Amino acid sequence: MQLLQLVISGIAQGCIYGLIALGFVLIYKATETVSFAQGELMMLGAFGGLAGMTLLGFPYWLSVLGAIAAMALFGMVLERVVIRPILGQPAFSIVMLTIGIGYVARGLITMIPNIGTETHMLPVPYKDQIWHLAGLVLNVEQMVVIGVTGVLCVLLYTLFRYSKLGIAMQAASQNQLAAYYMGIPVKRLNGIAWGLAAAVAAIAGLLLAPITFVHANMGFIGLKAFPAAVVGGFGSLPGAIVGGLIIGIVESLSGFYLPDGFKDTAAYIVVLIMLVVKPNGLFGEKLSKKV
Amino acid sequence: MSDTPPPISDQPVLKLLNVESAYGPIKAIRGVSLQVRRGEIATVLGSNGAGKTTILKTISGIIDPRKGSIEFKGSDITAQDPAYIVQQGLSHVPEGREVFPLLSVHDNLLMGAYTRKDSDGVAKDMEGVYNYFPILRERANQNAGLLSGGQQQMLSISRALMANPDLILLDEPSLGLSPKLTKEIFEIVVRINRERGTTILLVEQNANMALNASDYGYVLENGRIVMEDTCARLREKDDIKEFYLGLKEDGVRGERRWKKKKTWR
Amino acid sequence: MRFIFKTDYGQDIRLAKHGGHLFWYGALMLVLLLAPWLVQEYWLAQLTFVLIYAVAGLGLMLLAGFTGLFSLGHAAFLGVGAYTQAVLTNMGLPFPLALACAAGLSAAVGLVVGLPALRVKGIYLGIATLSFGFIVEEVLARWESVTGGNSGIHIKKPDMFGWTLDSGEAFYFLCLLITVLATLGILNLLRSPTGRAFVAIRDSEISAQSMGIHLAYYKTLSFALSAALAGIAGALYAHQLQFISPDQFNILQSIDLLLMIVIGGVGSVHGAFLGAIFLITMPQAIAMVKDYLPPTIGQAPGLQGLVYGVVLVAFVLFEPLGLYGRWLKVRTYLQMFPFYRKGMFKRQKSFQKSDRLK
Amino acid sequence: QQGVSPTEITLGSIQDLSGPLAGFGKQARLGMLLAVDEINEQGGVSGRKLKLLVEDSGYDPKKAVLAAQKLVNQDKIFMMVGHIGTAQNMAAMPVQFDKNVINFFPITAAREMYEPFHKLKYSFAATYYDQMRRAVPQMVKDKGIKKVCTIYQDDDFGLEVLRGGEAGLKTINMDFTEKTSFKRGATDFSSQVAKMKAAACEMVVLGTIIRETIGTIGESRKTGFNPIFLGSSAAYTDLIHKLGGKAMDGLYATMTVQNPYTDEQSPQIRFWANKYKTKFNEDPSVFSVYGYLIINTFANVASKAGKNLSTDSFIKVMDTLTVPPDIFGSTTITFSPTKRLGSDASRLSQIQDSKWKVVGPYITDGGPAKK
Amino acid sequence: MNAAMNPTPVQPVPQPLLSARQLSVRFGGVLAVNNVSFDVQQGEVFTLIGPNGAGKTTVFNLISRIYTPTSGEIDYLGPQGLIRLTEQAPQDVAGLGIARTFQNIELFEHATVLHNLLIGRHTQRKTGLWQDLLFTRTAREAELKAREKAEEVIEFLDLQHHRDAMVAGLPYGVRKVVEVARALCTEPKLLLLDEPSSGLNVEETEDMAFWIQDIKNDLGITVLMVEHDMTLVSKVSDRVLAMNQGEVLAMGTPREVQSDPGVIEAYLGSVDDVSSLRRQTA
Ligand SMILES: Nc1ncnc2c1ncn2[C@@H]1O[C@H](COP(=O)(O)OP(=O)(O)OP(=O)(O)O)[C@@H](O)[C@H]1O
Ligand SMILES: Nc1ncnc2c1ncn2[C@@H]1O[C@H](COP(=O)(O)OP(=O)(O)OP(=O)(O)O)[C@@H](O)[C@H]1O
Ligand SMILES: [Mg+2]
Ligand SMILES: [Mg+2]
Repeated sequence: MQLLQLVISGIAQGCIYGLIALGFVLIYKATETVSFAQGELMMLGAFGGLAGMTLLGFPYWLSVLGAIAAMALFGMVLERVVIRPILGQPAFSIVMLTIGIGYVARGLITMIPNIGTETHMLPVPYKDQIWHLAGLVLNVEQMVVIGVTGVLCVLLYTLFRYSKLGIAMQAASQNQLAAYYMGIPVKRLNGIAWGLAAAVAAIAGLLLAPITFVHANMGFIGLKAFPAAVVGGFGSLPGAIVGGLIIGIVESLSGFYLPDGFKDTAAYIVVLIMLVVKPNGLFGEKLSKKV
Repeated sequence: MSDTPPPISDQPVLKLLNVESAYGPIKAIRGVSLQVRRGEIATVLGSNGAGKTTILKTISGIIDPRKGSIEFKGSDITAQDPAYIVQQGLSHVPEGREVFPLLSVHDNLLMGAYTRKDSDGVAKDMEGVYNYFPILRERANQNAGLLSGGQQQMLSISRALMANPDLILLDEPSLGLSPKLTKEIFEIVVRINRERGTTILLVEQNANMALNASDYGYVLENGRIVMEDTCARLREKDDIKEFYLGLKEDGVRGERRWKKKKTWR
Repeated sequence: MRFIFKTDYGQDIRLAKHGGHLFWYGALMLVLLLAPWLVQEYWLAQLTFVLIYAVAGLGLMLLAGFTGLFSLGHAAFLGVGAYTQAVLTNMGLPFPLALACAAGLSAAVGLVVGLPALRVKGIYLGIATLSFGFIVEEVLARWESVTGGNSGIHIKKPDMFGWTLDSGEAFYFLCLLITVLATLGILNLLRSPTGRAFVAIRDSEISAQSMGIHLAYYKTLSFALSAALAGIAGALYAHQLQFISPDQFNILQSIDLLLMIVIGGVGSVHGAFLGAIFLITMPQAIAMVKDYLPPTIGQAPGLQGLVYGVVLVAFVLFEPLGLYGRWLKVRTYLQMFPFYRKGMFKRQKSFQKSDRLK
Repeated sequence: QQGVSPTEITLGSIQDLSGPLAGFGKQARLGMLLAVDEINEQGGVSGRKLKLLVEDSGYDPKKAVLAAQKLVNQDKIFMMVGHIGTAQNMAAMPVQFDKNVINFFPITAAREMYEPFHKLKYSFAATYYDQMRRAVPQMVKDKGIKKVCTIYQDDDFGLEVLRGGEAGLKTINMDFTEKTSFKRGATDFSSQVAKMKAAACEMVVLGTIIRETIGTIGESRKTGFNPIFLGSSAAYTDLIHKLGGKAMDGLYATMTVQNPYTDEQSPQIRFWANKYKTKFNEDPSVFSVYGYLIINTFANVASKAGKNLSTDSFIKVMDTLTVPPDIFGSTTITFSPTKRLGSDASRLSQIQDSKWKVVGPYITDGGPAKK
Repeated sequence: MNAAMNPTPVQPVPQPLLSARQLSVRFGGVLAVNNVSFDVQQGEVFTLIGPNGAGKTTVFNLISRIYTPTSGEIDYLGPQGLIRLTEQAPQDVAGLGIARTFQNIELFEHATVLHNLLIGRHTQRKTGLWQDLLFTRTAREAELKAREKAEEVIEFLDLQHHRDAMVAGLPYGVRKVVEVARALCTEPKLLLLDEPSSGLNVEETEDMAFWIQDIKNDLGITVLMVEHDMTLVSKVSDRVLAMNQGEVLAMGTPREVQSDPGVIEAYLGSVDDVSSLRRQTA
């Protein structure tokens, strides 16, 4: 029972990692870059929802949808203003750019008087609800995360696997020049990809808010989502979820059974082991250049 | 070719006026003017580094020209976004294949038809290119990056055909293809030109093939057009024969490493 | 424009390509040597920090700029160096010995980190180094008997066989000496087969291999050298700060190091220095400017992070080649002066390609 | 004397304005500003106006050193006041001490702020160590507790709490039944709580700050684990009940000065709190009070040092100083040439109906002090 | 007189430089190379031809150890005697005197031509890490030596114009030559050329033919080449191996192979008359 309960909290936490990792993988698949701003976008999304609920006084659902839509728009604007001008530069430039964006987002939020430096609570309808199931305690907040994560994963998977749009995004990321030759509107797709990523981040932020509260530094949890994405294989959406779950469960169990310190480094140790055993992650394909 | 070829109209589909492109401080083409008439196959000949690829890249918007203008189907496409230009009905088979390495062959072809909305037509054309190159059908689900060089070249050409364009820019289509396939490729190119009336601008090192398949030719040297004429007449010129077709009087360049200067009479 | 008439191949491998080089770098050295008498103590301390970070930057430049392996956990090496130095110095080891140990231990750790680099690339390597950084930080925090854990440790002044460097000037000269040596070492590497092997690996692994370059060896070597330099920088850092704690070597520090080389200009030795100058003076500049801003902005929390981010974004957007790239353009402009043409530095359209296949 | 001119005294402070503690840093700064303005309005200290320069360390020791170098060597401050963060102080102090600049009342309750002795170190707050060393055994005795656990943040702060707790338990021949830790910024405490629950602890000592306090208690309540929670003064903030809601009721914390609620019973605190709120348009917190008190104490001492204010004259006054309790309920603090911690006493507070209530007198080594 | 006109019968050399025996390699469902055996004699130009996807490049990749055969082995007469090549590590192949070029061009894009060539000198390096770090006299001399050698190759392949140009900006044809130059810089005994003439026009292909002949005759390097240009093949090769779908189709002199009906059917087609492509109505 103890073990089961631990595993369940591990799964719940893992889904959070997985959810954030989905955002990384999404950006990666569509643009071959790694967005270090994903955590900050998540933070912005949560603040957006908060603003909707407290400042504007909207009901919960409206605020949530509004925040997601606003973030999607924001993602596209972000792409248009700062990412598009360097489209085509080596991926590493974009990585640095996203780090910069992260700093700016955190700085801006912190600068809002009276709000930025505080920690806030997002009033969600399911706050603090609990289900009891055969002696197990299921936290509704966490169950919602699990559910939404699953749905998002399926949606995104379908997008990238079967839709022309999704395939075109991957094409553009693999060979931008060729994508132009095919008449693929690389810039617009990039915009859509960033919009999507921002929306996914907003969803993650809103789901996370009841659990971790809303504050300027909540995006740092993204650092744990990286290992999740890597363990699953960076280009794989289901991998992101599985990776998240593995890390969540390992963390939870090592927190209980191993000495202190292991819980916090468990994610990173798992990554290192994974990279040695299976360098491309669980679902990543082994890629080699044919010459 | 027994079918009656569609007539070449006098009206140019593509018109370059005094185009100049550069890579940083290096000017690659200097004031190139050329036109391709609807329904014809035109070719650009030139040695290594003459700027052939640069011309094609400038047309499809991959490089912005410093000077000059490019007109396609009557409207100005100078320095437009490449995606926009392709949507106007121009497709480009780039030098060096440029496939999407991690997409399957099938998805690569699908991307070729990205600008098209008619899924029936796409399916039909897909069938068509599979018939031209059966190996592609066999490998439909394999990552394109794992194909052999020649197979990738086939894919690259097929991908351009999938767009069902009005004008195809072909940059060295025979690169790395076997002699037999080279001939087949040219037959396909000619057939598409004849059957669909697709206009074609061809850059090719295999001048023999190019001059035979094309109607009109330009000779490019150091970024400038030094000669243009119908292919029938170009084939007769001595310089062309000597430098591009490799037909020369015996002994001129037998054992000796002695190069005759081109004079462009 | 300067035209150099070359008469022998030796000219191409000489470090100073012409008299101008000699003159300017000589002048720079002179200024640096006279700095303690020229600038105030405060600026001298900043200069010392710049030198320390430049050493770390050189290491990271070698790894990221020349070998193409991006490390997101470089602060770990800095930390290993700093802690080794602190522990050994406090045990009474003379400075040079402690420094050698710091460099050596960092290099050894670098070797270990280099091992996954043999199998993974790109983002995977980034995450591997990131993970490693976290683990090292955790070890520093948990191994209390040696590192003092989270309370951190103080470190004594550097001591060389009875001669204690207790003034800021003396320590500055020490840092200057080490920086110059490190720079020369890197420059030498870059003009010799080892450096070329690094560059080859960066551009194409497969053909580097077919040229007989042992990928595993050179990648780990690059990691080890880079880590050794970071370790040396860490040792100096420990002396300069006199107090170190594990959280000084966290992910933010690693990111700072990366920022430094990106802003300086990836792939140039100058870039490491320019980046270090930037990294150190930036917060100071913000601190100075903010006193003149209206308090609602100038004193607002978060300003520093914001400015930091904006500058970084601006750099990547407008000068992806970094400060050094900008300098090259200015120089070319000056040299060409009346003949400068507008389109010369117009950025080429460029197109990204998957670096999953390399 | 550096930092003292005929018309002005320049003070420096380093706060976290962009890092994890930006909220506290900001409040401390505003509290200081309030005091500075009040003093300057009344003509300053012995005719000299106070000038306060605040730098941002972002809670990064390296930046703290850079900032200290700027303040000390460039801006030539007279004194460093209310510098936040332990590691930051540790890193900055050598810079200050080289220039004979006092480290005055840093906002951190670590023992290193007055130990080992240095003539330039002054600290005012009861350390986490002392807080726990006294409060834990007392709670154990009062409530008749058999098993005590602790969860602490794995950094210098958390370790101080842990050690204080351990030292306190030792006095009554006990030890922690279960010790568990988490990393700064952690959001998931399930396995730690499970561990403590499995150990059937009746009391949990919290080496946590805000979100971690709420997270731990929330997780415990959800899983049906309801021990007594005891936090340090780091958890004594109004954010706990504002964010955590009802679940936080019952939490004990050690503290000295009271949180200045704007609807506080005590009219003086209420007046002060509202003044602060009018001026800065936000509610004050204990950190505002710290900042305010630090500057006031400084001004008090400096004015006693009189016209020829210098580091030495300041120390001279300081070392005979006794500050009586103030409106916020701090205890009497005293200094001497060998005693550099104002007071090591703290008292207990509890959240009742979503508000902190003081529930006990100051505890010193002899047990609860008699008022 | 050139080789194609009068194929000088190659004296059977007892010890082949390279001999592949029953090589097979399978990628998933594709049997890329199927039971291929051949010998390359010292001092000859040996050419692989075959339709696209026949497995020619794969054979090269097997020799340079990028792939490991599913079965079969390759022996090579290295400087220290006969070696089982299939057991060597990929990076050691160059050291054994085998250099190659790539079909899709794999140069170090962000370096100059000269730099590329100097990297090619890697197998000949004389200095260790410390010497490099301190740039000792030995290192300096080795550098000068390497540079001299690179200049020889530059001279040989007429690359003077491009010496200091970034590879990224070179036209396709020049890059092909730079690849050959880089391979020559390793001072190989066996040179593998993968479609050296693709992307070159007739005139440039002729140059390439001369160079290959010089490489063989003057530098004494054995050449193994993949090529589709039959004019070049007949001009320079001593022996030709035709492959199809991973299997050997024919082997012999260029003329023999070209007249093999199987080869014509699968590979050559009826190349000669291309006038049928012309537009009939003028
Ligand atoms: N990216 C680049 N940067 C700098 N210069 C370039 C670049 N690409 C091409 N050039 C230069 O532009 C000129 C024309 O090149 P282009 O590729 O158009 O030649 P080409 O005629 O297609 O040659 P090839 O037959 O070899 O393909 C060449 O001199 C080349 O050096
Ligand atoms: N790594 C690989 N994975 C899967 N299939 C491969 C791989 N490498 C080669 N192949 C397949 O093996 C076959 C032979 O490829 P190879 O590159 O050797 O052909 P080639 O003879 O060089 O043809 P070309 O003349 O077109 O270059 C091709 O069908 C190719 O798709
Ligand atoms: Mg070209
Ligand atoms: Mg091939």
